[in-house]
Amino acid sequence: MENGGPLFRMEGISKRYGGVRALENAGLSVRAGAIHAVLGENGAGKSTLIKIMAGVVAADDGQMTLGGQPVKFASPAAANAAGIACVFQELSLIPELSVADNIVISNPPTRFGMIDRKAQRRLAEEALARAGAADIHPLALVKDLPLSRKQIVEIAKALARKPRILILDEATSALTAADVSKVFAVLKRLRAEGLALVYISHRMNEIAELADDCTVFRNGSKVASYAAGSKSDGEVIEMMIGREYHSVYPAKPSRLAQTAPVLETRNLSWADRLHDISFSLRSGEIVGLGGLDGQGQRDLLLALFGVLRGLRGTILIDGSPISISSPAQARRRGVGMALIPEDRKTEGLMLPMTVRDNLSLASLDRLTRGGIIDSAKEESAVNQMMTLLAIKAGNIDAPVGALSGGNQQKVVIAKWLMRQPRIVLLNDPTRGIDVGTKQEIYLLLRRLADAGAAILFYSTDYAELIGCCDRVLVLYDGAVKRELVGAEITERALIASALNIPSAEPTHQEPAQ
Amino acid sequence: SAGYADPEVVSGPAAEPECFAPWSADTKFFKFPKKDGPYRIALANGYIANTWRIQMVQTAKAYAAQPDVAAKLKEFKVVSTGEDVPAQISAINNFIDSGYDAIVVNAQNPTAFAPVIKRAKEAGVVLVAFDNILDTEDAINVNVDQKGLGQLWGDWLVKHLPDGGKVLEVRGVAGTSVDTDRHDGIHEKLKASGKKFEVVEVMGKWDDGVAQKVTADAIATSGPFDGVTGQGGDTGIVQAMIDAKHPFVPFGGETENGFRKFCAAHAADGLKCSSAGTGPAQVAVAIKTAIAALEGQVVPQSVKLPLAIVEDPNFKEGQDYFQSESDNFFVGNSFPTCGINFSAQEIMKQSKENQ
Amino acid sequence: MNDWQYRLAEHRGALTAVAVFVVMFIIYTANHPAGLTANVIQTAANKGVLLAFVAMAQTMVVITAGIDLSVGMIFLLTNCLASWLVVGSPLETTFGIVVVLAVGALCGAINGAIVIYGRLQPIVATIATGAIYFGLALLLRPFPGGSVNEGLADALTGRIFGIVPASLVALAAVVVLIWVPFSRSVYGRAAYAAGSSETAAYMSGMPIRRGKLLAYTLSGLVAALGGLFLTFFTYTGDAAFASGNAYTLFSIAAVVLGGVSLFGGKGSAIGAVFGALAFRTIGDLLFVFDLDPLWQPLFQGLILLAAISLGALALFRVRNRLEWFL
Amino acid sequence: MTRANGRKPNFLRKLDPAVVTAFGCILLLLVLGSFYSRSFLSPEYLLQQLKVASFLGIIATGMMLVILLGQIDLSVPWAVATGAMMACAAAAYGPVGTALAIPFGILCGIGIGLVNGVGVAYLRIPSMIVTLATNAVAQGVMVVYTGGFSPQDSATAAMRYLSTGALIPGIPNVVFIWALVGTVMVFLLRRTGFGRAVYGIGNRERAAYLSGINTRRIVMIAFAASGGLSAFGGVLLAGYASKASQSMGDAYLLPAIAAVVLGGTSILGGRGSYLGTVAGVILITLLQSILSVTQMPEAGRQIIYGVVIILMLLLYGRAPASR
Ligand SMILES: Nc1ncnc2c1ncn2[C@@H]1O[C@H](COP(=O)(O)OP(=O)(O)OP(=O)(O)O)[C@@H](O)[C@H]1O
Ligand SMILES: Nc1ncnc2c1ncn2[C@@H]1O[C@H](COP(=O)(O)OP(=O)(O)OP(=O)(O)O)[C@@H](O)[C@H]1O
Ligand SMILES: [Mg+2]
Ligand SMILES: [Mg+2]
Repeated sequence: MENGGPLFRMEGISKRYGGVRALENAGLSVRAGAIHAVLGENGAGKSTLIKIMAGVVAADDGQMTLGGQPVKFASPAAANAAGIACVFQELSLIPELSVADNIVISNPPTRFGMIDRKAQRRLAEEALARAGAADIHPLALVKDLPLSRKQIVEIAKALARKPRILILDEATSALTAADVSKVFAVLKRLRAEGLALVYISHRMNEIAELADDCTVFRNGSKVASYAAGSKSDGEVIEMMIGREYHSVYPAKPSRLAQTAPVLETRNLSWADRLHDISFSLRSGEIVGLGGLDGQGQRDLLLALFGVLRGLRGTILIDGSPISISSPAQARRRGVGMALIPEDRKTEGLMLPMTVRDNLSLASLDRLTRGGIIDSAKEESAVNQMMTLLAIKAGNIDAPVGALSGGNQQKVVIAKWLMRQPRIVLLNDPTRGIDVGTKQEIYLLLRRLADAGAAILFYSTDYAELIGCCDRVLVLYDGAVKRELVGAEITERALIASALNIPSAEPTHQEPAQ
Repeated sequence: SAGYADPEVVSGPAAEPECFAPWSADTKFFKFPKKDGPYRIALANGYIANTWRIQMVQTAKAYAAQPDVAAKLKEFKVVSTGEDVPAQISAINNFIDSGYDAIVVNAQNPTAFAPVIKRAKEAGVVLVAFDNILDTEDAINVNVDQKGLGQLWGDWLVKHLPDGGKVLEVRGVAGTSVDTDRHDGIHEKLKASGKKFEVVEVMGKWDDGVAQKVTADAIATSGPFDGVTGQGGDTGIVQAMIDAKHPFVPFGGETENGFRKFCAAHAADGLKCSSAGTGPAQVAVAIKTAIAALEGQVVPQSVKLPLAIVEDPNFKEGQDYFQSESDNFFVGNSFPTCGINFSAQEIMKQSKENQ
Repeated sequence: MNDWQYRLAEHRGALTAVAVFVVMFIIYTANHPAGLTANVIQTAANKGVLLAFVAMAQTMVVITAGIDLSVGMIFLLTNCLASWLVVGSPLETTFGIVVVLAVGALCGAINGAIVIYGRLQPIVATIATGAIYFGLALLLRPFPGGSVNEGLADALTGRIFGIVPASLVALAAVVVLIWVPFSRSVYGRAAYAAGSSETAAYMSGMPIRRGKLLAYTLSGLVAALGGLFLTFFTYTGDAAFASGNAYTLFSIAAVVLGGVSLFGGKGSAIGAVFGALAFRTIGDLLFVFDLDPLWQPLFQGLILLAAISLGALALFRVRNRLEWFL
Repeated sequence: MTRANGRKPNFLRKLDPAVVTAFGCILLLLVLGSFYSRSFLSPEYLLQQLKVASFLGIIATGMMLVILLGQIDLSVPWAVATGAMMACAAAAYGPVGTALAIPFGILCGIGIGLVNGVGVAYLRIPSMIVTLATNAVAQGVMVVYTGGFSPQDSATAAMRYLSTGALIPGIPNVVFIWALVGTVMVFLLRRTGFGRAVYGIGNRERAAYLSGINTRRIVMIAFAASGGLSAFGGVLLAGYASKASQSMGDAYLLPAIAAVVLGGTSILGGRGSYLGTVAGVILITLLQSILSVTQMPEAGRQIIYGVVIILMLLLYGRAPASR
């Protein structure tokens, strides 16, 4: 192993997509036995850079060297062969294949030209164990796993390739703290084993914990490389966004008005996933859903939004029981619900369609008269939303897929705000979004609440729950185990109740019934 | 059901020589061992979803229900297997295994049935093919003279176009022997005439819609024509001529009721027609032949069906065509020499009463 | 869940097809005038095996999330070719078989190349190549005819030890020698992966192009095996357009009945084989129920509609409506 | 910001290179055809082609709607035949029947489409197989009907007038009907919520559903419309041929699919313009017509037909490169 000198180096890399400049004379240099964090706003070019590194995308210009030798990767397979493994931001798992199939996919063990299933199973189990997820059954189909488990499988898959360089592009964005810490242990061990790691994340605390070296990107170019810890968070963030930066979270109102609840549930149960959930949501408040990932938070949001069948218990809107059996009913007048879904690419957006089409999709009933779209009304509504959320798009008729992830997410939110919903359900809306955009979203949520909306907000990021929410319901195994109010919302309390262990700090509050 | 000997090859004439006419002078005659009735007879049809076939199946049922025929039958079963040849072969195999005495078949393919013919022979089952017949000497064929039909139309054109000319030939379905035989017959006669004929060929698929479309195209690009011959879909061909304001010219065609209506209506304007063919009622001749064979009567291996020919100026309403009946109806359902005489109305009436 | 539950779930489609086939076949033979005899089974087997080959060919393309609307035409083309070549001495016959299979594989490879390298949608690409293959078949056999090595044909459509239909044995051999190695090979897995998620497969560095090309090529090869058997069964070659189309459409029905997902990535040729046998049994049921001939096509259509609607029963188990959308 | 772009007329902004190339191919075909015979450029021939294309055009309109959803409709053959046969049959029932013949035929097609729609949207069966099955059922019903009731099968005067009459001398009515159907379709796709929903569902049904769109109803309506348009095509074809027959729809299934795709509509759904379908329909019609009158064996026609479609698609119908 070359000591001192970089193991992998890229220089002068440029990449254009049509008119869009994704990278301009960018570079990165990573060394063995270290974790290199890459930071930058949405659309800064991070993913593009590592896609070039992993052979997924061909650079227009620039050189790459591996161990001092110039290299060029014609395909992901070529990069794999050179010892570069990548956990992509958009997962690269095959949904219809089993976990074991996926883990060994790029180089399965064979006997007589056929895949050796026993050996494959063994390899998969090893890799899963290394990634700290021995509980995932190797024969389970990937499509049946929740997103967080998929990310772990993706990591196990990269590990199974025994790479020299491991790249993780927002690989922990859907993971909860517990999973993240497992993954971190693995990464640290790999670093100790002499691998070079490239780590992309929008979570500053993760980077503080892991990184040895950091590189910041902005607008497709490198802004700075520095040793971890040599800059303050504020400085880093200012480098990323290129402007001054203040506290992330807006101030919470000191006292909530005790209005009648807009949304109330009584003993809501579904299959074996939700158990007797009762809570209420008032206008003007932001209520968080906490807990480990996969404890029923998503199911709860879907249940409220009319997606789940066979729901037991009662949902009340403005005090009267109501039955909601589809999103169409959930959004109708008198209910006024909106759901910002979990995965914007498959549930929130039609990527090839224009920004205009996407924005008006949830409000077609209001923008049409007798089924015919009122173009003027549509255009003004769309422009209003673009301004309100400061969506950066060349043109309202540009395909939404050409926006950066953060702007795409804003489109998803804007599409629902156009209806002026009274109840907003958010399913982890800031996943994989840069700090600048996150901050805008927090502000927006608070503004909505102040304007009278009731907000139910699920996040896998505890800091967000602490920063944004007036109350937090902590779910465990499909039931509300604890309700934290105001100052009780601390990281410690959140973690303790998420793990369903008695809290160290006793509370005066009764847990929600 | 096994244990029957092969048919005895005997010399003619056949039992009802008028009806069971031999195909040619060297056609063999069969005498099957006599078997006691009543018989179980099956009809293995292929495709069903067109008027000809539906009419054929209806005629078969009607014939089998006639009192004198019904008395001889213990069971008459019809199965349609679609366009797929192996399915039809399997159907025949199944009929053999189920002990039917005779199987009447409208074959999807003339050459594909050799193995099953072998099996039928071994099992002593009488196999009679009609319409699309079988390429074999081991089964009885009730045969339409396809090439003769082509020759008839060729002759008609030669007769009406004494100086030769430009002829539109609307053919049938490519790759079928019926199409090839009729085509050959037409060209043989045109060539033999020694006159100068220029022939424009299009494929009409025996379908009015397709024939109409390709005729319209041909008229627009290669017309006008001095004569037309069509193997089927003739109503559509005339319709296309009318639409394109193409002059009426001599026409050699099939026996669709719609075509004959046009012929009758426009003869004076130049649509001089020869309409010939054999209607779906030939199934009745096939059943009759099967029964005769089972009864031990002498039958030719290859029966030549008379063509039902009507030529200008002999089109008579109510006999050669039926003004109030469907265009798709095939006329020419009587074989007087066989005592088979279904009028259009009879077949239609039969089916209506059925409901 | 433990191992066998996962395995069961993996093969649920194929097992359902087996069950549907068995039930239908029992109804059929129980009502057949001749009962369950070796003849009846042989007849059913010979007919079923043809569609089974075509369905297996279709499956290979469908798992890559493609569809092959030319498969029936490859079946016809190879049938016409075999009616010229698979005759004469054992040596000539062998040579003929090799050429026929090679031509089938070539047709499949052409489809694959157009779809993969030409980047055309399989459905239209194969509509067009289907026309080409049919044209070639028609060139070879302007009208039905030709011949085949009858000894070989009788052996392969006959019975082994007087009981077992030889065609079934041949089908099983093809499954074992072609399908199983393919589906367990790296390329087979790449074909599955490409069908399930092409981007993910690409990013995982799988040989998707070669995997898909192999799938298309083997599909052509298996369709050619079907064409060969058609020749053995009928002793002739016949370029019948309607029949080629019918096989293409039937193969899609068989594949679906066999639990193969038309969206790709899921299912097996074994399921499709039983789907084909079940589909064929629908036609056979006409014999045992004394239906008016005019009602037969409707009866067949309704049974098909009912059979595919069985799959919809799973819908009632879906508790999360999002699962409706793939 | 180029908001001004949004003001450009839709057809200019959305002009797809595929559509332009398709129209280019049409010209090329005509020029090539004219080497064979001058009459390929004659107004009579061109009008005749436009007339024949109209039937395919109307049927392909329904097919396009379904393809935009990412589905397919294989029940076209017998939906066409059913529409035609039922319309003619209705005419047997006195003046009322004659008057209602056309709507009745279309209604029967809508019925077939509804079965498809329920199967696809509510039972979640892949469209390729439901429509195959309903096609078989429709065929079965028509066989029973023909055999059992010997229905009247000649077209009514109104049907004949629609197909072959000419309100404006020289231009067949059916061309206007296609233009009308096309205009309605363009309006529907571009200017209505229904159209937006169709594109949305075609791109991602899950996202459309979560946006509160009643996706199942839209899918069902689209299939019903496809069935109805097929049947309407059948009614007009019956008018053209003066009669209905069972096999009249067979020749329209694959050409309808090919026309839609040649027109640049993605078979995966969510992308495509009606103008493209118009180009595709004309292309297919011309190609078939030119091939049918050239004196070459059927085998040659089939091969050329296939090769030309492949070449045209390679010219402009390719998916983007993956990297
Ligand atoms: N395939 C593509 N086509 C067009 N433009 C692209 C493409 N990929 C990237 N871009 C452009 O390149 C720029 C950089 O994108 P990249 O994905 O590298 O950003 P990123 O730093 O990963 O952002 P994020 O933090 O959101 O993941 C973006 O502004 C985007 O517009
Ligand atoms: N196929 C494409 N065509 C056009 N632009 C693309 C394409 N793929 C990616 N991009 C651009 O690349 C940029 C980032 O792309 P990428 O897919 O990496 O986003 P992302 O990483 O998901 O964003 P985020 O980090 O916010 O989640 C976006 O601005 C997007 O516009
Ligand atoms: Mg990125
Ligand atoms: Mg990103």
